[in-house]
Amino acid sequence: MKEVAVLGAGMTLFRRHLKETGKELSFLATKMAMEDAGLQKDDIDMVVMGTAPDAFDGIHMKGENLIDGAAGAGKPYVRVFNGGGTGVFAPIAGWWHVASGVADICLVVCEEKMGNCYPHPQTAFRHIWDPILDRPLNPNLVWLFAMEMNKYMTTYNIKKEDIARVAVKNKRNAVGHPCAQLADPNITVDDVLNSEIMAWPVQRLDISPPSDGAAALIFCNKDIVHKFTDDPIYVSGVGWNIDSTMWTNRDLSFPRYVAEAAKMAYKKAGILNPRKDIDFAEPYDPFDYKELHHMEGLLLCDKGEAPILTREGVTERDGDLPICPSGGLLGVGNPIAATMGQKICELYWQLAGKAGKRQIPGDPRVGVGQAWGDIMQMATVMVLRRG
Amino acid sequence: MVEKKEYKEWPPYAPGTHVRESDIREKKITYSWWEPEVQYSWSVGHAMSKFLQGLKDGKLYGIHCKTCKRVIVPPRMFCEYCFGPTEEWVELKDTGEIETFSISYLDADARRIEEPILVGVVSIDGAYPKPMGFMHYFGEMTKDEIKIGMKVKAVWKPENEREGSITDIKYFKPLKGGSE
Amino acid sequence: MSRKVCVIGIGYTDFNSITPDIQWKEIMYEACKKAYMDAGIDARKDIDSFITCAEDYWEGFSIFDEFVPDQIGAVLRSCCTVCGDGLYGLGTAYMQIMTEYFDVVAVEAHSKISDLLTYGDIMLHAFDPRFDRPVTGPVERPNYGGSPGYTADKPKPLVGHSDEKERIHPYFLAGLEMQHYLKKTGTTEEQCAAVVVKNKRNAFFNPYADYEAKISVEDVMKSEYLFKPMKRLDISPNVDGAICFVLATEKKAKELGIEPIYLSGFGWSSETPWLATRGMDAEYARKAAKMAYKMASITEPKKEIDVLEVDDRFSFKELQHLEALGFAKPGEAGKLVEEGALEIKGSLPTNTSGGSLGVGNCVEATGIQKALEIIMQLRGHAGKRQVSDVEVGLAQAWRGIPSGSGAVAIFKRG
Amino acid sequence: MGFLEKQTDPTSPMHWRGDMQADYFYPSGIAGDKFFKHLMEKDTFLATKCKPCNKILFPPRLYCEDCFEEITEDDWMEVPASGKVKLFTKATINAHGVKMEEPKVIALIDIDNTDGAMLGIIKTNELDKDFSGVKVKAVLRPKGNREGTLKDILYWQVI
Repeated sequence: MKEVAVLGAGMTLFRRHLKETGKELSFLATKMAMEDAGLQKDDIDMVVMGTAPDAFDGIHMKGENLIDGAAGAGKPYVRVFNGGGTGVFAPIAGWWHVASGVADICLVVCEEKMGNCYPHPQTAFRHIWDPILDRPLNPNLVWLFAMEMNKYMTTYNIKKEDIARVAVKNKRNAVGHPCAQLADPNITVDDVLNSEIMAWPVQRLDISPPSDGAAALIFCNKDIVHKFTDDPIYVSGVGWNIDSTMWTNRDLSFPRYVAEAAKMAYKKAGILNPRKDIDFAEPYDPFDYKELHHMEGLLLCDKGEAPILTREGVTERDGDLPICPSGGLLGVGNPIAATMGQKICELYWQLAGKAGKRQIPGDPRVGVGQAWGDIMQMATVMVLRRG
Repeated sequence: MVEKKEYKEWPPYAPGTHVRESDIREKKITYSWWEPEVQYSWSVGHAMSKFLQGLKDGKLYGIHCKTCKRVIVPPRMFCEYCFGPTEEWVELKDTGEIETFSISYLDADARRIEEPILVGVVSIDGAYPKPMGFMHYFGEMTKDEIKIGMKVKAVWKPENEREGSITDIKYFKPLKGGSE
Repeated sequence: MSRKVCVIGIGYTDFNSITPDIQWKEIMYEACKKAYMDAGIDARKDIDSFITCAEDYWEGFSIFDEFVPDQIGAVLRSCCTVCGDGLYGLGTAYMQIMTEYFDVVAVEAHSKISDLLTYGDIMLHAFDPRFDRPVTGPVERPNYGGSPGYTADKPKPLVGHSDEKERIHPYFLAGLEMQHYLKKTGTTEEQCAAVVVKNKRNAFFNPYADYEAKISVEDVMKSEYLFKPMKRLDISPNVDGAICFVLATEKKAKELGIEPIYLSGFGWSSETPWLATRGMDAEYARKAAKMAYKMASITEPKKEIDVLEVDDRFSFKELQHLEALGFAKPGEAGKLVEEGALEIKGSLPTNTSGGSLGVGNCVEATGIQKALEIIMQLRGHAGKRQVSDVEVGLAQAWRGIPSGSGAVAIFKRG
Repeated sequence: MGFLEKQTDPTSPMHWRGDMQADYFYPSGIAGDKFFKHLMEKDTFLATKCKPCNKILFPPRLYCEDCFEEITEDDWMEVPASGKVKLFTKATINAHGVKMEEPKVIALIDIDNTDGAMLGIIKTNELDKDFSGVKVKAVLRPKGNREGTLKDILYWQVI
């Protein structure tokens, strides 16, 4: 196996609607990553595209349509997909292109244009449900997460205000992020608790917004990384895991699939005690309770302990275990696959000391990023380390 | 390879052009429109056929995986845990327990509604291990009464209105007098 | 590199034009179960990673990946979807095994295309929405299906085109490409027709094929022009079916006592999606083959490769792909088919399974169906269509209209 | 199928109808917006030049797909709304696979003074004619009625 290093990363603005086409967004993100790495199109061996449902962009075989924007014209190019998990899964696919020795330099591009779907991205979300069992009940996507959140809160006796703290933290963290859609330096827990109820227990400010956006990341083989940098960031472990489709037959209070994916990644990364060995994390936070749920899944704390850590300020940017220092999906935006920008690109920027206003104090050496997708069943995990 | 661009902070800029909803309405940007035709007719397979036919007859069917000692509902022809075939249909009661729920003020298209929908997962009595059930509506209870663990019973549509669909059950109502 | 990747199990269903009795999950289960039995492994204990190849709109789900794990044995395991042909899945499995994270990987690809009622419209949905798609017809739903439809409030779609009533079938693009190929190489329509005749005849000897027929070049030439020069019989009809492969390291294969068939070379490539600037000369196949030959250390493909399965969703594609893969000079593949060189007993047996013209077009399972035939040939299990003395076989896939992407895989007997 | 029981009653539920309907609006993009806004005012097209590749890209782009350089403001140029038929076919079936009421000639047209092409419908009474290499020009909607989409090109006409 070849060791894999990160050479560069880029991302675009995240907004409800962007004027650019998906191809153009992919180009803008890719160009930034190439500037970071000092590479041109010819230097790239292979390209991986990560983009979530075709039903958002409204293009069947969307991966094919995005080829030229992702510098894939004339190159080996493949698209991988697992719903919301794609944001971390695409870089995992980029990793195996290099780790297998098939490519020396692999570009990973993630793109999403949720604004294309009319009248609302929700319309596309209607079709993620089982057509026979669920769709006749006319479900709304938020129901799904409201049900999981309720189960989580009830099982561990968690208060709504402890969950709301996550939204507040992340929207404040996002203030330093130039791409952020929903940064808010003045937001309070009361704002979240008083926002309109969508599907109890989910309220307006518990949710990350749908967005357009793109992100890009470049990986290379360890053998050539010295040509580019003296202080490389390496991928030290990856993991992914899926649970059963039949979500109504599963215990929703704990994301077992996240734990399985994390164990796989930690084993490869040589992490024995995640709480101690990991300096910061970017768990997937499309809803505020998901950050807590995923911290527990990532074995960064015990079951039901994440809200307590949040309340105690441990997960703040200057806390002991900073969580979502980028501002996460709640603050920066949620263009499904393109959240690679907050999850994996951010890990790289933080570890390389390039995160500017968002930089975690101290000397972070190991970070974990995670995404979650499909119908509350898919977890993708990547661990990066410095040196 | 080319010269790297050095910036103090990453991302150094945020490429992309924000468009407001009003810009679209006022046609400040050009766009094209397309309505695809996207129609399906999924084969439901044996297990779901039997399940849907059961609903039409006012019955709930589960199926047994003897290897894993599970009575599965909604039924399937194979067990996802042992990867073997399932066998032996089991007629289940139309009662169960609320596994989790939500009180929704949104309809399927994210439009607000005044009277909330009570919806959640019901674990069906006789199926195991819990949680083992499906999603459905709740009725004849208020949003303040509903709670996880509550015993419920199906309210069926009249026989002549049933069509072999999950909506042949109108909703689940509180089961008076606790468990049966 | 010490690791070698080989195929240790294959499973497939019968291929049928419709499959009303089984669900999409059940058709996948059947192929996987058979492949795991073939390899002699326990689905829930011995497989480390699972891959499905699918596109959402073919299936009818916004996120098809959700509906995958149960029926392939992947619950609480590593599993993912590759949005590409089954051959891309094999390549992905190859890379996953080479990372040394996994020893055994299952790859599944299927077609349940009969569930989709609006195949043509979905394929149009793959064309560029700004510069290509509007040419094909009205932007508003033409309403020729009488569908229940979706009726949200929406802004008036600009100035309508009242004179347009229907949308052109997306296969027009194949008609254009065929014209380009015939003009550029001097290949004749009769030569393309000979491909149809050969493949449909080969399908008689393939028990799982669904479109076997004994027809003549004349019959093909007499079928109506749908997109001149493309005729009805030049087009492969759709079919349902599922295929599963189990790949493993050589070491694992030996432990299981399985004669390994190596995946010795693999390549894939994409051309630009812009119809305006794409070459239409199957450059994707040329590049993918170059990569695969290099990996498999093949210098003279014509001499070294014994049996071939190339994409033939449209009859001319078989000839075009043969040329792109280096088996004939431009314009000469047509002569090969006329001379009988591509027959089962010919010097360059091609699409012995019947190809897509004989088996049917199984969307994302097309390439893996080709790989399946190569494995059966290399194992010597191809019955009446068995080619003698086969050591090395090649399978090639194309992602279909309107893409310019494809993959090549080379298999060698151990 | 590996199951212990199979469907034997063809009259029991076999199919479930459903859809994935949604409607889509597609912003034209940075380059596309410029192209279509120009087309609303003028009777010509815009193209972009990629200097490193020495190619005139049509339809115009924000970047060159080959060298991946960004196209700058002064690389834009006006080209005539005319061209030469590169490939053409008479399409006879609609997206449902049913014979169309009126067959249409759909062509890939090399746009004059560019290295690009575009799809177009050729309006003609001679549906079976050989259009290879024939010069055609775009017939546009009357100014003022144009909406800034490809539909502003009504059809292509043989010159």
